[in-house]
Amino acid sequence: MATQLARPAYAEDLPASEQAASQRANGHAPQATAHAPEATPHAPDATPLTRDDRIALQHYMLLMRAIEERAMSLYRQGKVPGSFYDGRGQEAVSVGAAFAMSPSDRLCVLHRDLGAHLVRGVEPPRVLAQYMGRAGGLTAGRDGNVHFGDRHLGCVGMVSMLPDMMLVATGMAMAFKLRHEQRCALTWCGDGATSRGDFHEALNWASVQRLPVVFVLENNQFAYSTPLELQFAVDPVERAAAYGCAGVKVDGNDVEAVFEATRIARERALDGGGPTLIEAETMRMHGHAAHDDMRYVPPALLEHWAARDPIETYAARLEAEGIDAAALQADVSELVERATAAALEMPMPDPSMATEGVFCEGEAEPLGDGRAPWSAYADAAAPALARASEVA
Amino acid sequence: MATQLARPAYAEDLPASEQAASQRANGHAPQATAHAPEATPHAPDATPLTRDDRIALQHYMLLMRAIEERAMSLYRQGKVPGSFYDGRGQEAVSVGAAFAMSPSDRLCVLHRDLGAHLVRGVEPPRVLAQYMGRAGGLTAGRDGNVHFGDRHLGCVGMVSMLPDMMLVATGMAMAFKLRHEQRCALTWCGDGATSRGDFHEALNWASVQRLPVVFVLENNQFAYSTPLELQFAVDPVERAAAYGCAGVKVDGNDVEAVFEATRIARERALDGGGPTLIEAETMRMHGHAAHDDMRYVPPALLEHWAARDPIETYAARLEAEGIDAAALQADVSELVERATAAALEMPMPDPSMATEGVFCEGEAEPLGDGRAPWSAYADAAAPALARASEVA
Amino acid sequence: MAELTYLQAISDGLREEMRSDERVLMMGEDIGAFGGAFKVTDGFLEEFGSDRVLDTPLAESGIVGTAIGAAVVGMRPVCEMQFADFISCGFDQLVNVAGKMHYRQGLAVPITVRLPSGGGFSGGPFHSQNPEAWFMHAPGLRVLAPSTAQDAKGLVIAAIRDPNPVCFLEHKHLYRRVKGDVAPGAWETPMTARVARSGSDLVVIAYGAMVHTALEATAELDGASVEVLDLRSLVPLDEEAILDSVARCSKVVILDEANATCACGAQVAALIAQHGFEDLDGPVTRVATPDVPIAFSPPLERALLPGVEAVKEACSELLAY
Amino acid sequence: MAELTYLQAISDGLREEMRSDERVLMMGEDIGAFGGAFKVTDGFLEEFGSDRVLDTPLAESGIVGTAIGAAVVGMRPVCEMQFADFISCGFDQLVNVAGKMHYRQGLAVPITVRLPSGGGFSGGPFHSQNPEAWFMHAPGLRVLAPSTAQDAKGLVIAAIRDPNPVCFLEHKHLYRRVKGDVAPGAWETPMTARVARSGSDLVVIAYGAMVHTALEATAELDGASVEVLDLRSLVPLDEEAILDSVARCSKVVILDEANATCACGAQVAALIAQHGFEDLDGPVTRVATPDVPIAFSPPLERALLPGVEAVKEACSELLAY
Ligand SMILES: Cc1ncc(C[n+]2csc(CCOP(=O)(O)OP(=O)(O)O)c2C)c(N)n1
Ligand SMILES: Cc1ncc(C[n+]2csc(CCOP(=O)(O)OP(=O)(O)O)c2C)c(N)n1
Ligand SMILES: [Mg+2]
Ligand SMILES: [Mg+2]
Repeated sequence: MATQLARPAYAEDLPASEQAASQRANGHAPQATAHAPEATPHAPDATPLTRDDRIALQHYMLLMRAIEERAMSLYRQGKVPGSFYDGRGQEAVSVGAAFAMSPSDRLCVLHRDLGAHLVRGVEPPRVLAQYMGRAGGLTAGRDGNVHFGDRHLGCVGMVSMLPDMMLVATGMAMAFKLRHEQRCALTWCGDGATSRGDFHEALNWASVQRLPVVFVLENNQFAYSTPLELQFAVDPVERAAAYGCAGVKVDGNDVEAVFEATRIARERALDGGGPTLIEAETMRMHGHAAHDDMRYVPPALLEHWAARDPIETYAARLEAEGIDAAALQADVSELVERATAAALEMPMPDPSMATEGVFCEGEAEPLGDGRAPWSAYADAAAPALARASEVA
Repeated sequence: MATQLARPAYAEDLPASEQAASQRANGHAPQATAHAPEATPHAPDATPLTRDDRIALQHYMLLMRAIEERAMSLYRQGKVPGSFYDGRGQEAVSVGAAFAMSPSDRLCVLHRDLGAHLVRGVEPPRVLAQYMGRAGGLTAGRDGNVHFGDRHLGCVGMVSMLPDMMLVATGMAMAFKLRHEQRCALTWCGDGATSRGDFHEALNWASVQRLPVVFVLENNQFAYSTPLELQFAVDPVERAAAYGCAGVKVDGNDVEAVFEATRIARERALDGGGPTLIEAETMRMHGHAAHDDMRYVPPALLEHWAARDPIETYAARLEAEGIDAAALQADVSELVERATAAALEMPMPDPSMATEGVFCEGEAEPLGDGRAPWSAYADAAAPALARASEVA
Repeated sequence: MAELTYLQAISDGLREEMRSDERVLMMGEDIGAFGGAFKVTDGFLEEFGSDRVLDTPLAESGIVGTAIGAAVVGMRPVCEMQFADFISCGFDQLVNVAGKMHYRQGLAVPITVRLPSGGGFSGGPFHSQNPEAWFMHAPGLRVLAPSTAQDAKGLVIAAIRDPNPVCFLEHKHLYRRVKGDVAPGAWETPMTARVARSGSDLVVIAYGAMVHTALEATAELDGASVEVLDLRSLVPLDEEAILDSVARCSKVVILDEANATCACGAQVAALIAQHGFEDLDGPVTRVATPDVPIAFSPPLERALLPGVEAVKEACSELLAY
Repeated sequence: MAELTYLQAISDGLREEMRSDERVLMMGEDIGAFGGAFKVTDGFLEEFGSDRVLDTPLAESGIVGTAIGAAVVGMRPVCEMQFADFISCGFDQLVNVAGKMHYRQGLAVPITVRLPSGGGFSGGPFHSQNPEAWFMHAPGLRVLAPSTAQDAKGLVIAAIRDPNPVCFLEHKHLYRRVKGDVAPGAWETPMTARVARSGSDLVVIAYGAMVHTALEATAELDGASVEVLDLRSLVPLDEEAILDSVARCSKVVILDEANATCACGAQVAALIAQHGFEDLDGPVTRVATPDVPIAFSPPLERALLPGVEAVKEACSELLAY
């Protein structure tokens, strides 16, 4: 008969968070309250967002936008090598989805999802340093732009080949399920990327094995210059059912809608309900990259979406609740100025490091936990933050 | 503005059949009646099969089975190198689908679809020689088993990597559409092969561009030892609609049902209605290959399908119509004995040929037309047969 | 004669073939409305229409696979990979379907796969690769890698006209940096090597962007007479020209922008070590990128890619041998 | 010590690691209920259960990609390609995701990809390939290719324990033809070369099935003392052992079952031509499969793969040099 994995021996080798998760799954008491939300993974169904949560959502969206705007000006000053890709207009998708994830969940973050990195706890100076290829960037200059993930924060950096990370996230979920852990993997995917085989292999695989994984399809109307109608004849969210996967469509410019869809998908995943494909409809408000003037985009389309800017619409909602959105903006501006100054002081990498680290020579270091600022994870946030600060 | 392709200059370089097709598409009179069915591509809707057609369908199914049985005994005698793969139980799928195709249609034939090769006009001795790696085999010993396609008969031989040929067929259809030709591409695909990315890329691409291509999903319950439930959570024919592709399911053991579904799909393709995914439900009655004892297959499942043997059930139907099915069997047996004798007389290839032909050194030779024995194509059959006999 | 950049020369060659042969069509991501990520096919959609300039879905296996299908029924598809790096996603169709088709069944597959390759501009690990050795190691594929504007045009035309699958490596870093007089009309560059500079003391063998590095590094080198051989075609590899240069110069430096192990340079070195052995007056010296992904940050990238200094040093050392 | 076939030795190594380390899991097509196309994992499903012995969908990119995902969260997946040839369908995940992960972000990817490779039994163009050079040319991948039962066990264990992605080439033609005493328990073979027979007049360098061809061809060769060096590991490549053999023997024949161009043998030849140049008493001689798909029919396949006679001839000629 099959070996029972009741209490995996290898759990000892896992980092604290992975151990805790394994133990919970096996009926052991979690260490203190470090992962309280996972011990009670079912967050309340109604209004799970507090006033502070809402402030946090707006904060991360503003921070993403401010960093990217600042980076674009650094790019124009010749301080960002290569090209520069941003996620303007899509802030709600990355922030909303990441906000629903617990510290021990694992994320593969895409190129327009800076907000997700910020939610997980990546420090702004390191992001700007990353763009500029500085030693203090998240890949120490080895990779550029948003091709990063902070492994200390439970993130795996994307490769350019789209949507390869869907399979990586599926594999993480496979491990979680096999180890009976209450954890979930999440990744994003573009509308263009849906055309590649890996999209199919991931959705099929995750559905056959009912894996705890969430795919957020960031439908921003274009893949570089290619419009949706040249990419697919039928909205790909329709495919979910044909794989045996839950599929939902949300307004990708509504950060709470994205959050809520992700929260529900995560619950489903932890309950053994299998994967979810969430399509978030949004718009890429900038060119594919800094060099792209987007002349192929009908101006009316841009206007339509400009009127639905995720940050502005959310600011109005917050103001209606008595939150001073302008003050949030001011805080963020200052934060980014400080971050820029810090990043600009960081040195370029030492050329002698260029050939280091192709192979892992010692023990494999595990992924750490990310920050999870959602109030439902309040108790979990502290250690993750601490770990985040260990990183630098 | 775009160049009009009203009368492509390159049509001159095409083989006669491709020229004829182009000319028809451009309003030129077809040469004589060589492609009559294509000039009137809409075959009658009711009972398109004559008595002779029915005899032919049974003939090809019997021939496929008899050749494969004979080959299996040659394999056991050590005369077939490598392993040996057959399509026992699936004769109706390959014969029924191929029977609906016109001479100028193009087919990528799969490993369990010997019947399709036979319908297109491949001579039995060459098939047996192919299995035995003889010089007279269709690949002159370079490839084995059913990894062949007779380019003189409008067929492209499969590669092992499944389902790569779906993209090749899609590309053929792309050319047909671009050249405004009334032609269709067809390929088969296994249930297992649906899990690979190329299945997705082909269905999506063909649907976006509404290409004249037919995919016959040969659901024979297993991929090697892997049962359907480990391959997908939802029947893949359900995916067709989510690509924007027609999807139909037929009894794969009923040769007329397969024929009819393919005929309709082909009409749709020629009418600009885009691709069709036909799922033919059947059963692989032998192991994956000669070495496989199929102990993973529940005996009851085999019994269930044995009672629905495509050849036996069709024989009963023919008998009811007054056709002497036993006589057909006797003819085929004799034909295969002669073919075996002929194949056994063919020499093994000359080792000095091993390094020849990796590159095409002269002009690219075009694909020729295949035989199309369906009575609706009657006039077209003669030249194709003649061309087939030129091959050897 | 017009002075064209390397990029313009490729466009020019493609346009010539599109105009003169209606079997030719262009396929790729963003090659139509946008004119291609590097604008190589800018204006093609307007001139030739969307039937022949196909903006495809984001699917490299699909691009290569459907190109093969179109090719075997009489078309001459030219596929663009947005960056050479993405060929990994269409690798199977290329090596297994295209590469083996003619040998197995005598069916030619006249496709050209355009591969904007190479580093030098902070493209990072996924936009800087030189994958040619993978193709060289896959039977049945031709592999071309021009270094000049003239050859870029003549070889892209040769690629399209060749009845075989051709991997056409166009070096991104040369696109706008390299210019030259390019003859108008349609003509082919032969798939042979070219002596970029003749010499007698040492030969540097290179292709693509590295030809320019070789020329610069050896323009004045302790007064030595340094030959530079530009391979241009990697499959077929002009073994005769290589051995001839070695016979005349007796010393050889082989330069590769690709990762060193099993690179094209390794093959050239092996060829010389076997068939040019008696002509050698010193070790067969290689300069190549170490086996490391190409880093993004300029100081790291510079440390990885073979530069003028590294080539100078290798040549000087060998000259002194 | 038990006498095991090469195949049994691999099974044994896998089983040891499955028993001692619950992070290890097996994934692949038909590896569970069927025990694998070659029966390497026969009985594993019964012993370890379907959680750890995964019969996957037919999807190589999926197999490699999900293995990477499982690996980065603490598992040690061992993936089986049903035949090495099918890695072309998972090539992108292997070279781009697995191979570059640690360099880019310090995240280790401890996966083992088992690749039943090689020809010699009429597998034809798609079941006979030796794809190792593709991996050698992709930074960040280890590449192992044992020739004996002992090393097959010790290296598969080393592969699983290594924190990096490892391509493990198990030669199908050795599975049941090669036997040897294999120590019980769990132990690792170092990723270094092994002198399979020592000698002083000439060294034949080989790996995998070709080691046996080399040994047979040179068992008695005009009374010469022929060394045979079994590389065992291609990445890392034991350059020291190679150069040491060359220094002692002065003549070298490099033997490859893979297609010749840019093969492992080309790299070894290039290494010797540069760093062993002064020790050479004759051309660096290569024997390899020509750049042709591996044909199905026995006389054709025999004509392509390097055989005992070809090796003998190359050695004799070089000895006489
Ligand atoms: C496999 C692959 N092919 C090509 C590219 C080049 N490329 C980079 S982004 C992009 C468009 C992606 O579109 P989409 O998936 O919609 O994501 P978006 O950028 O719109 O967020 C393309 C074609 C790539 N990254 N990966
Ligand atoms: C890409 C790929 N991976 C693995 C294999 C090995 N293989 C050969 S046939 C087969 C099963 C195919 O199943 P299915 O698609 O259902 O076709 P069937 O043989 O049942 O007709 C497998 C796994 C292959 N041919 N191609
Ligand atoms: Mg998009
Ligand atoms: Mg099947």
